[in-house]
Amino acid sequence: MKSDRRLVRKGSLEKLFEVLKGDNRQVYAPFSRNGRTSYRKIEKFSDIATDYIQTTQSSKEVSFPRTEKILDYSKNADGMSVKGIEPDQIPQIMLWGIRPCDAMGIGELSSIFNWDYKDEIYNNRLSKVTVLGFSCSKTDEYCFCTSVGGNPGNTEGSDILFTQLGGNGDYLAEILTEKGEKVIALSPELFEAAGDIEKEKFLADVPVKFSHKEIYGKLEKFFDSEEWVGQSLRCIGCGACAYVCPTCACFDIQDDSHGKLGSRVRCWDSCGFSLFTLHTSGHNPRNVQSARWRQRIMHKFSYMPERLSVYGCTGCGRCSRACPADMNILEHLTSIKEAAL
Amino acid sequence: MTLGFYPGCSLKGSSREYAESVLAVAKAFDITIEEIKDWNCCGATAAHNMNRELSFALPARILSLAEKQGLTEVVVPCAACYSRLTVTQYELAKDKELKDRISEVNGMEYKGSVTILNIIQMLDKYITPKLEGKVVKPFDHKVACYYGCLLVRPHEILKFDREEDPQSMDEVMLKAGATPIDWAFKTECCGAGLSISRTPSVGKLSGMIVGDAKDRGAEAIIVACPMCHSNLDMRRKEINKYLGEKVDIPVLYITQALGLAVGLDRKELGLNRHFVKVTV
Amino acid sequence: MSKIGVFVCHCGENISATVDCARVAETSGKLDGVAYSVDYKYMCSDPGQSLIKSAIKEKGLTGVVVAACSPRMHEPTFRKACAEAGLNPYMCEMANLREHVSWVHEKGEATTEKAIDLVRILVEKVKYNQSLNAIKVPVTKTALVIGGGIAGIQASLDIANTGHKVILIEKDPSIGGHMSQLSETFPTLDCSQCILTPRMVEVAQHPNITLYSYAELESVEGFIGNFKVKIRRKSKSIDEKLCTGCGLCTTKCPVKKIPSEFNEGLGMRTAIYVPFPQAVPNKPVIDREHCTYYLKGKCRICEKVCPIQAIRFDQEDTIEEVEIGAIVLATGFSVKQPDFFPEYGYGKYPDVITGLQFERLASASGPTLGEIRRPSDGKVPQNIVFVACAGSRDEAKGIPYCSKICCMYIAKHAMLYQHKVHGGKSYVFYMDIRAGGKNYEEFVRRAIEEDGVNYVRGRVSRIYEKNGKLIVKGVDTLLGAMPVDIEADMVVLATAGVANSDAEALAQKLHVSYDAYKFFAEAHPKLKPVETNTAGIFLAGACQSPRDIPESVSMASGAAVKVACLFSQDELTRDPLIAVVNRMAPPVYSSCVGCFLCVSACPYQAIEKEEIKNRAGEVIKTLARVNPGLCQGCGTCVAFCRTKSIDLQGYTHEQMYTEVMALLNEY
Amino acid sequence: MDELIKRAKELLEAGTVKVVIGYENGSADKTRALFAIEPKDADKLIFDSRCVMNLATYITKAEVKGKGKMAITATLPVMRAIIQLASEFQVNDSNLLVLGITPESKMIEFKDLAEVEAFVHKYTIEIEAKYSEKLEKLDKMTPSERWSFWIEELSPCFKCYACRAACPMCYCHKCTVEFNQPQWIPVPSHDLGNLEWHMMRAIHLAGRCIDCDACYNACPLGIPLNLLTKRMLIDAKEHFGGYQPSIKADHLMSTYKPDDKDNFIM
Amino acid sequence: MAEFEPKIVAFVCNWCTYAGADLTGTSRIKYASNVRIVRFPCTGRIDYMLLVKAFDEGADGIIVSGCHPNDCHYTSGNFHARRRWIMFRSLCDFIGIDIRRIKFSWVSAAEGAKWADIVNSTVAAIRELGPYEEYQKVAKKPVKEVING
Repeated sequence: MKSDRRLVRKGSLEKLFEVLKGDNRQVYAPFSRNGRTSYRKIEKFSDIATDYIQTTQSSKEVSFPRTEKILDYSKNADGMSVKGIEPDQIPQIMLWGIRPCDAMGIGELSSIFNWDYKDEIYNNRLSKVTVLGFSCSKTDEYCFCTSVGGNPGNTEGSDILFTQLGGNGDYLAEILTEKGEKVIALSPELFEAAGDIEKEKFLADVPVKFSHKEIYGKLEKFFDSEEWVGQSLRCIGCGACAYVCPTCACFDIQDDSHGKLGSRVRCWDSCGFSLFTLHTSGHNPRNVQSARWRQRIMHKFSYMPERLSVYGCTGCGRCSRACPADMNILEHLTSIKEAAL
Repeated sequence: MTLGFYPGCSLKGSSREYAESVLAVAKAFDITIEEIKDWNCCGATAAHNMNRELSFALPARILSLAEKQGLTEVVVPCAACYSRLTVTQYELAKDKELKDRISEVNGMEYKGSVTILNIIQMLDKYITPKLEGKVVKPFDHKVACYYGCLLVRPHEILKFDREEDPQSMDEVMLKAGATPIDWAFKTECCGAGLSISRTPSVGKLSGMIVGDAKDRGAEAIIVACPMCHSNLDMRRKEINKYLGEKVDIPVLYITQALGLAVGLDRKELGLNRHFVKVTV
Repeated sequence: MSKIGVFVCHCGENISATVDCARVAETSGKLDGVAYSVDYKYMCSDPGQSLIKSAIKEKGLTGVVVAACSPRMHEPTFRKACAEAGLNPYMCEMANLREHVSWVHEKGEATTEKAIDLVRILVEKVKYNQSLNAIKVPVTKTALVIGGGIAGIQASLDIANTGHKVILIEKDPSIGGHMSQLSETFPTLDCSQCILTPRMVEVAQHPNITLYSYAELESVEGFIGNFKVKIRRKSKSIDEKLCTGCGLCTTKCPVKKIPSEFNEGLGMRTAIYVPFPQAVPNKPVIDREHCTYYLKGKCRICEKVCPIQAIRFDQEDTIEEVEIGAIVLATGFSVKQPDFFPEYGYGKYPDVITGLQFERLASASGPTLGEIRRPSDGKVPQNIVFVACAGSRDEAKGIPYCSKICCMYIAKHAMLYQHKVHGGKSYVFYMDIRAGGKNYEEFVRRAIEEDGVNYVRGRVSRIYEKNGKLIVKGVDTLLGAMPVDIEADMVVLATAGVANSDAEALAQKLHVSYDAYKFFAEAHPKLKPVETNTAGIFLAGACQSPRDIPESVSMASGAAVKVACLFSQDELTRDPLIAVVNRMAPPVYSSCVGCFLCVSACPYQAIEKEEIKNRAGEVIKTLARVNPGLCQGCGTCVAFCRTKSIDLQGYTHEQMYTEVMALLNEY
Repeated sequence: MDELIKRAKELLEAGTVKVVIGYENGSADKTRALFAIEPKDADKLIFDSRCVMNLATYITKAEVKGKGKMAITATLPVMRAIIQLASEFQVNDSNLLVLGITPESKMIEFKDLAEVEAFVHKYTIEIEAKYSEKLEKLDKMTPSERWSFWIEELSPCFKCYACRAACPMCYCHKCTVEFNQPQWIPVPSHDLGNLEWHMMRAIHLAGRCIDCDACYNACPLGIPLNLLTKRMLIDAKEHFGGYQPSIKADHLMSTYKPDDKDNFIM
Repeated sequence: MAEFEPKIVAFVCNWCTYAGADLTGTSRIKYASNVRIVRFPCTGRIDYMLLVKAFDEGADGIIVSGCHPNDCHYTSGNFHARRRWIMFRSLCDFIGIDIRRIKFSWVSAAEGAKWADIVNSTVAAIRELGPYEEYQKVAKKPVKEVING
């Protein structure tokens, strides 16, 4: 579908927010606390954070919550009765203010949830989400979307992409999907006709650091490299990188049992944890941090491109920003690119 | 330093000298005595035998008034008043329902926050520690300290001194320069309950007390209760009749004896008000 | 899937009177995993136990919950029954429906609900129980008897005569205890020393008894069959092997005015002394607190006069470490001391004395050679008053119990007085006369009727001195509460029998329970009167409560039999309710990280380091290991371990967690 | 820090140690851990006020420990952690050499851990004023207000366990949260699961936490979880006379005094 | 409306308080039936996490009770327990858990009457405080289905 380009006045964003809320949609948008920015349900337009290059957490929590009930069960005289989650329990959600890299990440995450098994709960949830992307006008040294197929004004994954025209200017809105059009329909008067606008000149400049071939091609033969050990020595094995990542999809299933009642819950998990691959026997195929670190890079830059034809990375740089040990993924990828085989 | 004060009826009447000596001693040690305003009878008469609720309501009202007046400590020189107030405090602390009921009856909240001091506790806390150097005229006499009943009993409630062989007055008197004697009638009954109705019985009961004190060479009997005092002092005629001899050992309130020791004026201490002339 | 049997006991009507037992059984029967559920009148009876046994066999039960009385009462019974039916005994749990439900709540819905809850909790727990095997531990066949009074003497002799070794320790220089102080004994009036001394000598000569006099218990570690005991042997300042007991030193010692403990302060002794002529061992000790040499650095007269140079001034206390299989506590009692009776003037008037002092006055070996003479001036008292219940049965004195022996010894004292002081008048103030015992009542009647002792039923309010007489103010309740004033020459107080002042500390050393009055507590008031709550420690005599000689002796023999039973086995089985450190397959081995913080938390030093080595002998992991012989199963380490690497068998993480879950959720 | 670089090189050249753990420049304006294995690696060593990560967290890691004897650049909090770890048998003189950095930024090489301990004992652990203020503010709240405060503050926690990973004292291979028979701590990162995880962490660090704030610095969500451990530290001071890591002394929470406070026990 | 009946869980040691509660029974002293006893060998075994679990699962109040100081069957389990209680109690207070709902006591095997008193006074105190709704709101809140926070 060819995108429809409209102009939204700066002052109209708040009106749009109110319209969306008025239409019984929950609006999730960036919110700042303790110096960190993450998505949460917003009731007041003024609560939406604007001063960030990238949110601390990605927006994946909206379609893939960190803790998600899958079913309820109860024991009774006849055995067990199970109640799943009905799709209509899920509200319509507006995902407001996500960066193009995150929007692109939705596709990458979906590819995992729809590989061999189609994850109904995930898909149900995602079907309720409308993505209102905002292009990037600022960048920092952690960003590398342009190296993994994205760019600061990338429309991929957004239903509407807003690009602010100058520091304090109005917005160019690119209506990209049917879901986007439905938003316009709620309040067409806020979306004026846009003239000929050269969007690119308002975007941040993110230099390309490596090519697909330089990394993907290299990794095929890199499995046994000593480089992994050197890179991962300072990794402390927490799950911060996976949990802020827009595409990390690993989860764990837990039963929360209280006598005859209980529920089954899925919770995020991370390949960085040492117990992630621990077998009951005591054997751990990834028993050192270097093997776990290698898994993280290989999965995102080798296995996913190979099997799903997408990267497992959007170049958002969050993992590097969040890492308590200053593991810098871009730096590590660059050094893989430069390493001798 | 301000101390609440509940005189009760005796200290305003038959034992004015007790009140006078308490105030005089307090003054000498820079303690401001603040009387509870609008106080009432403590109920020591017959109330506690007639009506349980009334027997608590009366003292509770006094304590509520003290609370309202902002007093944290109240000295109660009369042993009977001391007993009633303390018993009430004890019972109401144990039974919340009763406490609420009594507050309601009095139309006045009772919190139970006031510390009640008998005269010995008051002396021990505020006077005797400062006594050193202040005793200008040591009370250099052999004294029989007579405690009576209500100052030390029931021990479970009052938790003051040894009930069968109390020592606290002896210790105060020792510091005032006296020589307390060892005698047998420290806590024997003086017959106060029969003072009016069967005066000859008082003669006998109090007589045994005075007699033993005399036999053991006491030059003064020291008391801390208006009833004890009136029986041993005012009923001396009946006592002497029982004893068959004229015994003229004077009976002093502990505050009077202490007052003398620190050089207070005899009149200020009310020593002129006794039936048995105070010769010591 | 578990197959659990629930057995609900009515305990006659003890439980069923307030708990709907049928409903408890019915409701429990519907729980997941419960295969059989039944209620029955007496589950601990033979038919009751058979019910359990046959259900185990017929239904193939994998776990049993008996809902009856306290597990502290019958857990062993039912576990044994399960074992007899082939079920591992540790698969049996008890829900306490009697002590914790029916006896403490009124009949009603809430009470039955609570019973149902308690059963459910245990059903869920039992699902996590594991089959355990009892731990076998060897038994050290030596007994320690603490206290050399008549109870300790009897227990020692009885144990020794079954062929086992006994170590008897006595804190005083001689054994004999209070009985050696007594003049005559009721109700036969035979001479106390005459019947005791042969036993004392027998102890000293018995090949199986090691006697440590002047020795005290220092510490105890370990458990039944395997105690490690340290005994402090206080320095006697003499060489016991050399000393012949000639006594020359005691006659020459210049410090002669020390109140004699044996004579209850009525006589004097020297600083180097033998407490009494028939003492065993009959060798002196130096009382360092009074000896001039120890106080001032010179004297040493005893050393000079000793014909065989047996005095050792530089001798020090020694600590003897012994291995012990069982302990008999026979430390006796004390009597209340002076300031307890200000109203009776005890401690103030020399002629107000205790019963024990009277024993010394009446004893032929006493300070007056058996003549009743009062301490103040040595005159023979013409009027004597005995006050019974001096402190006993008196809540105001904090002693609500009856001291039990006083009624009898007062009758004896009055009788002895009448026999010795012809024409003397004696009075006994009493509350009740408790003379239950063979020939006891007859004895008291003899005192009253034949010897003319005046028994006055009433209490004494005060005793004071007047004109050289002791005025005893009392009341005669049989004469309409008429006040009675007696002018006495001497007063004897039957002071309350109380626990020794160090009883509490001793109990804490031994981990035995004690009651509110610091008397040692028996394991069961009726059925385990000589056992304590700590296995392997037994009680004899008045350390458990005041008792007379025949009772002390029979109790001592009872305790001796318990010890002999224990020693009749070479091995003991012990509940395997101990802590274990988890072990896992390599390369993990255990979740224990070897921080060893549990080591300092363990009260028994039962946790040690274990090194796991590879084939080359290199240490690849260091972790904690619980020594099953030392662990007593308190679980202090379990709650402390951060990684939950230690668990306590019988009270595992899963079991306790499940109990809490089951308690608060529907199942 | 030329002195540090020189000494690190010497140690590596002589083979006295196999690895020197220190700081180097990292991304943006951050610093990060450096593991110098070759003498030339030591040239990258730096030390300045940005170096706040507690490097002691690495000395219990198999990957680092496995290299052989370690030397570590240790500021006061790092040294404290080392002493506590030594008392828990996790490091010893045979596998660790401490290149101390005093609060005045001077390097001291310690002969052994006993010397480190002596140095550490010259300083007591004091709660920074800005935290004392926060704690006081919390103390003044009603319990209900504190409850709301914590439920709200802990709500963002997604249990990445960065706090645990960064903490030198959290070296257990299997943490209580990973114990699942029974599942003591709810795995989900909902309010209850978060509350119990952070309570458990605070209790496990009572008497062990050396107050380095590594957990707080590591938290990607900025949760003030170090307030919990600081509170434990204050309590240890109030009730047990204070905490100071020491190699031989018994652990604060595995010992007791017969006269520990019991006015709250009926 | 029926009066609120608090749910109270008691964590007690086998040798003192459990035996003391047995004595309450043997002495036929009546007390409120709201309490359920969980038997431990020693207070030293009582994991503080179990107390938290009790609140999680809906307890309104908790009693923790063992041997008096120096009376521990295992010498010092109660001393260790007390030290942990001090810290745990303080942490609870700091987090805002209502520590009036956790009663600690020493009840010996001889104190049957004291046990009844402890139970009755705890039941009365908790009844006055009401159900622990504040905690239950957090504990029983269904897993949030969308974003937390």
